[in-house]
Amino acid sequence: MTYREALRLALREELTRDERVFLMGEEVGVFEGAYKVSAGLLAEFGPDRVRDTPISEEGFVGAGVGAAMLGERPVVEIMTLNFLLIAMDQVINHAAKVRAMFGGEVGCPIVIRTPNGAGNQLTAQHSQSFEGWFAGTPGLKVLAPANPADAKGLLKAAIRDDDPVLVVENLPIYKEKGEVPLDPDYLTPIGRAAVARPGRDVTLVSHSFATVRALEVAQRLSQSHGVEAEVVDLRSLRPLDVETVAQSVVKTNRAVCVEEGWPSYGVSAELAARIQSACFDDLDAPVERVGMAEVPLPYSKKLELAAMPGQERIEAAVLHTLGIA
Amino acid sequence: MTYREALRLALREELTRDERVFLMGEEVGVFEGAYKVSAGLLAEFGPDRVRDTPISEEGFVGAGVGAAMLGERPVVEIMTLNFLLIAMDQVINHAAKVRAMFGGEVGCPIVIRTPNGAGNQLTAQHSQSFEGWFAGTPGLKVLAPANPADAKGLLKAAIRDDDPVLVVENLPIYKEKGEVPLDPDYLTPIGRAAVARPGRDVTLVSHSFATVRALEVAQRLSQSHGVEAEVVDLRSLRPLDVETVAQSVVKTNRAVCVEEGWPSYGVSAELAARIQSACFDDLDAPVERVGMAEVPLPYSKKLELAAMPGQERIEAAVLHTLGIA
Amino acid sequence: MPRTLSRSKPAAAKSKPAAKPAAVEPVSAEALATRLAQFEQMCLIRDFEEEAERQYKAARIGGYCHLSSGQEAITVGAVDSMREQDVLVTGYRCHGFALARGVPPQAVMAELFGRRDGCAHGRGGSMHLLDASRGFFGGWGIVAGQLPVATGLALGLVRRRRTAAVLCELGDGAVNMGAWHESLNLASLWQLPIVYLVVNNEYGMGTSVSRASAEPEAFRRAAAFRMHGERVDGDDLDAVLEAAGRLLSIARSERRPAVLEALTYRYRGHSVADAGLAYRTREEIATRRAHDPIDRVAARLAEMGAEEAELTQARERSAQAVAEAVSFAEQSPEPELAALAEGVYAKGSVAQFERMRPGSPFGERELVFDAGLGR
Amino acid sequence: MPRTLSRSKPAAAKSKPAAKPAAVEPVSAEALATRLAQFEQMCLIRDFEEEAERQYKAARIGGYCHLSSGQEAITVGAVDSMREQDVLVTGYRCHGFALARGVPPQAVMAELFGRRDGCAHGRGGSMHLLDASRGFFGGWGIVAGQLPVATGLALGLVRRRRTAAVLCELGDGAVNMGAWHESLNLASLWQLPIVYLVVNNEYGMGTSVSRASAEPEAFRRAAAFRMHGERVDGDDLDAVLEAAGRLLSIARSERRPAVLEALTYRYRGHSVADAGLAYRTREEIATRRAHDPIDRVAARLAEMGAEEAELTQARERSAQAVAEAVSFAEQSPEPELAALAEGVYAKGSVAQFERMRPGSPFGERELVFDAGLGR
Ligand SMILES: Cc1ncc(C[n+]2csc(CCOP(=O)(O)OP(=O)(O)O)c2C)c(N)n1
Ligand SMILES: Cc1ncc(C[n+]2csc(CCOP(=O)(O)OP(=O)(O)O)c2C)c(N)n1
Ligand SMILES: [Mg+2]
Ligand SMILES: [Mg+2]
Repeated sequence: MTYREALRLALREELTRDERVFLMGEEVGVFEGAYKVSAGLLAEFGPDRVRDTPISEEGFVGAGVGAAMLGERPVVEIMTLNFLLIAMDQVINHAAKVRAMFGGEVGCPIVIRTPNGAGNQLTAQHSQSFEGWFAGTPGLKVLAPANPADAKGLLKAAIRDDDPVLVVENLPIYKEKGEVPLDPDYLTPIGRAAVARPGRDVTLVSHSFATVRALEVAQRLSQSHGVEAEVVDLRSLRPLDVETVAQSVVKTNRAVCVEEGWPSYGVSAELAARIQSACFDDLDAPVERVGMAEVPLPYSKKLELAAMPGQERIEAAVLHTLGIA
Repeated sequence: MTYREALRLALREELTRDERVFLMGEEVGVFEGAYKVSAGLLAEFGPDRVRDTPISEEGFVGAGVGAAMLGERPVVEIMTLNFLLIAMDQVINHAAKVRAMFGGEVGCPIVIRTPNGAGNQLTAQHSQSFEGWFAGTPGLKVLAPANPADAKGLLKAAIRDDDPVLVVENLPIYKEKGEVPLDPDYLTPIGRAAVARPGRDVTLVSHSFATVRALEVAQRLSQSHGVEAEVVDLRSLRPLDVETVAQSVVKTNRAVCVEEGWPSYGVSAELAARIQSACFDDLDAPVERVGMAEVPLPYSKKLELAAMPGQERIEAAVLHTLGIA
Repeated sequence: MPRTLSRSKPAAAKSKPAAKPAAVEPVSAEALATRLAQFEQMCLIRDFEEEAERQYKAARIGGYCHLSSGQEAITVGAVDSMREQDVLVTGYRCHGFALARGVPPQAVMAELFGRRDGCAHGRGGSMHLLDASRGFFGGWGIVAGQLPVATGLALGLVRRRRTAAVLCELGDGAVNMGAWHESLNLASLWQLPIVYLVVNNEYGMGTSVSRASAEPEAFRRAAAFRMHGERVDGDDLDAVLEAAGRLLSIARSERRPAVLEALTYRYRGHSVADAGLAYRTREEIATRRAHDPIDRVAARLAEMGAEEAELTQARERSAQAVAEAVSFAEQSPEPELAALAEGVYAKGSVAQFERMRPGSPFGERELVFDAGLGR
Repeated sequence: MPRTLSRSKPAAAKSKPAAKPAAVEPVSAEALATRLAQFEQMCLIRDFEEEAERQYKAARIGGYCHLSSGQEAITVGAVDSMREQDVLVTGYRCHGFALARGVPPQAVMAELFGRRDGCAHGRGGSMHLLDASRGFFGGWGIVAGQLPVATGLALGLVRRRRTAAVLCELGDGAVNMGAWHESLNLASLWQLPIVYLVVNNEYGMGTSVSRASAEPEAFRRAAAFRMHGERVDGDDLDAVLEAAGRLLSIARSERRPAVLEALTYRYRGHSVADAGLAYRTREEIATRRAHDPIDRVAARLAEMGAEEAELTQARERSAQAVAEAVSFAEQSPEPELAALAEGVYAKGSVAQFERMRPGSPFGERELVFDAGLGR
């Protein structure tokens, strides 16, 4: 099943399981989702459960916050992460604050799901990865599945969670295929990273699409250089499973953090900070970071490819960390 | 002269020097600024140069972007950094993109100035420090003066700069006094950190109000433990002067990064990542981070004090890094 | 200002005309008692605000503290028009709304003192009062930020098939925010049971309505969403009761949202920190105080045949209640440090965060993880 | 749809009535020539869009590609009403606006190909065309995000004392964004010279206007800001020319902003990736195509006495221009990797960033710092 189908299955199962769950967002109904994640759900559950909205991110994200405060389980789709900037105040200054600011008297079990990522020449305004900003906000939880099984398991865990959760999906991997547990109660635990590939020479830490790339690179390095890279797929950015990352680095003594976003002040900065602190005596080389070149992403395919953290750049970073070449 | 007066002087000088400069924001005119930074300027320069706005952050920040594209030099005041979330799309997806996205054909010399910071029991929605998010955005420049001289020098440098610049001020230090150069052409260079206090035992890296605290702690430690801490005041978060930080750490072999915001995925994460990479062989201890406890800031004075990175917590972190106590 | 009605509105047409002044009707004992109770609520709010200002100046209350003295008729008139099942959402100027909704003065004062028995357990303070048990969902500090949330609460009521409505308070300054536009469009498009109460006290901080709004008659903006909008004299308790009651019941029964703009005046500065004289004259304030909404109710009560003694007793009871609120607040303990992180995440999240400890920022383990994160 | 006028509007009242159909006037050679030129522009746009679709499907154009086939009368009518000093701002559906404003087809096609000679040097692509020398300031991709920017450009014109106005294009879906509300309030409050052109093509992606807007007659929303608003048949070139010309000149001379809603229809899907049939029927599209705006102008030209040959030549020239644009684009070189970071910051920022190199993420030195950051 594809990553897209896994998300759809998660939505269908939760819509079926819990009357309080409903979807809301631009084009989720009649159009069946800008990226077809919600295809068929309007027909199956009707317009009260699958609600098309005007283009009003601030309005309907906030509406999700309010509905959640009353105990509903809104699952709000934002067409791409870039547009969440418009609802920033509702997410950071409202959803994230509800429970603590009101002394624990009310909760806000909203789920916001949206794809991040670049590629396909979508240019500067449509190719960004801001998930680190949300992961840095107490009160929020941030998940980022990298494969179909986790897409289903994490989205379901998010919907059942009692706190506001941002589920960051990824455009390029909507079509990726993989095994997906059909058990309707299968959940991926929040706050648990996964060792996506065991290895002994170096640890690649990543999330979302960067994990897919990291796995490809690990494969190549095994063949080309006999280097066995361990790939830790974070899956959850807040809570962040530093424990699993540290265990791996203690074993490999080297780490390369890969992300699709801009590394400076990004997710990989936090990872490097945590690793150097948790594994200070175990590191044989500085923690390396690879991500998007720090420019607003240009349209030209040639420039876009060069700017993105592709296999070549990741591989070069790993070899550099290993002192090879 | 106070930090507030230094900012006011910078504004007055630039308004006088350049017809294209104008101020815009809520209460900057008749009310003379929510925190009185623009006091007297409406009377002196009139309503076209000092423009009161409705409460419409998205609208008038965007208006600043447009005016800047035409070559004007808008200086937009946001009452506090917290409200900039509402204009996030205009700052991140517009101001920061203009030059690169349009192939260098147009610029956007806008200045957004706003105080960040906590204290005074302003509670969860009004006590935040998001500057790292902007510092992580290519296309923007982010400055954060920690004393009156830099308040004047950096704000003037920002206004004369040809790119969009966010100047992060700080509520608690508006009243701090210090020497301020009166030369109307005195500027603080963008991208240059300052060694605010020389020392040999440990490096404290900070910006904005955290620098004020770091200096107090350095003073105390010198007396109480004979520890001589070097304090590096970043002044600029993007461009980030890693060079100065690294030079200091190479000398002291230990670093504590202090910030008023939440450290996880925050400014201190980037600093730790940079330091461990640039000074890998020079570090005698992991880079330590001290910041706001990672909770939405509670109202209770007792809880607020405990959550903030006060002198005690900073001092403890430094001693911990030095292996003392 | 003239009480004009929006032209864009089926609802207005249909709705029965404003009730005639009660004076000409025979006054039932019940009506008298109700009006007396409302008078007492208004006194309670006024006394509470004045006490809050004293306590703030005595540094026992911190943060921003926004008082509503002069706006009591709107507060009491609108909230008393609500049913138990209805939901209340407000901005940061919320002491009066909390009290009118029945939140005990002790719990409100204790919150301002930042104490454990405060309605938000000392976590929210003056701007973030709430009482979910009474359907009061805050107390929000971002101008207009409460509108999308309130709109979503109305959507929640519909999904739960409750015959109830949301009353959402906002200021005249909030009507220029994009959140107003998006919220009202959704409310009208989805036929949500919500009344947006625009408390027009003529200023947003130091900016008068005409300097901020291209359409200073805020209620007219409802027409942009084919929504009913109207304006009342917010210092006339009867007028507010009639309009709010009518619009809330239309919202409840016909799921038709509306904008109710109520004209009033804020006696004190924007917050206790603002003298409130930089942008308006002493004369202006004096003129408005001359038509004090509480005095007006007192006069109505006299017409209705209330004894002077009853009014005096009401005044005494409210003063008494505020005094008790203060001593209660003084005695209430401060929140425990060991619980700093409680309530940041839902109970049961502990396990999710356990593995985040390694490499934590300095102090995070004790201050946050051990202080109840997810507990 | 009916051509109703907003009732809220002094301007409309004052403004002279719409020009009568030119047919009844004696047709000057000049008028004929102008109309012929406009016809050619419309053909150019249509041909360009169809070619862009072919090139996209041939994978020589990437990203999102939004075509405006069917909307040519609005584009040409509005842009031809602009003066040289005026400023143009649009959303992402901007090929036609760029061409109408005089940006050479070569520069536009080269941009779609991501080449160095593109109007944004291959950095912007289909959604981010611009030509500052012609007062075209983009080409923006966030729905309604261009409104505050355009409003600020109008403020800039005022500060520079230019007698000029801004034409800001947006779609019917954009009128539900908060940015619309905040921008129009500022424009009216500050009397800015700007005309907001709402291109109502009946759908925002797959959502029809009535499913998105509580007030589907977008122009009426201008009243919420005491601003003039009106609606025209956007497929009638004469009507668009008259209305846009009148409103732009009022904006220029009287500094009165306005909303002009133009009704039209988008023939193709939302973008080339969308078949455009999930939310509307083939019949609906066919009906609309039957009243093609280009055919309508052709008919008018016939009435005006234009020769069939002249129309044929115009069609040939536009086809020719598009063909040349393609070969120009093919030959234009790709941007240099060594210049990846040029234009991210103003020239002269190099020194500011020099000290940021230590500890940089892997590859940052070569890719960004050495590739012209701040150069
Ligand atoms: C988005 C945002 N911008 C600015 C502020 C600062 N601020 C707090 S209250 C206020 C004025 C609001 O005036 P109004 O809506 O009329 O309400 P009132 O204070 O009169 O009750 C402002 C500007 C804020 N809290 N939120
Ligand atoms: C804030 C935001 N939300 C969502 C999108 C995705 N999106 C791009 S175009 C579009 C529809 C806009 O429709 P309309 O305004 O009618 O313009 P049209 O495409 O019909 O020209 C949407 C939802 C976006 N670009 N920006
Ligand atoms: Mg007000
Ligand atoms: Mg449309």
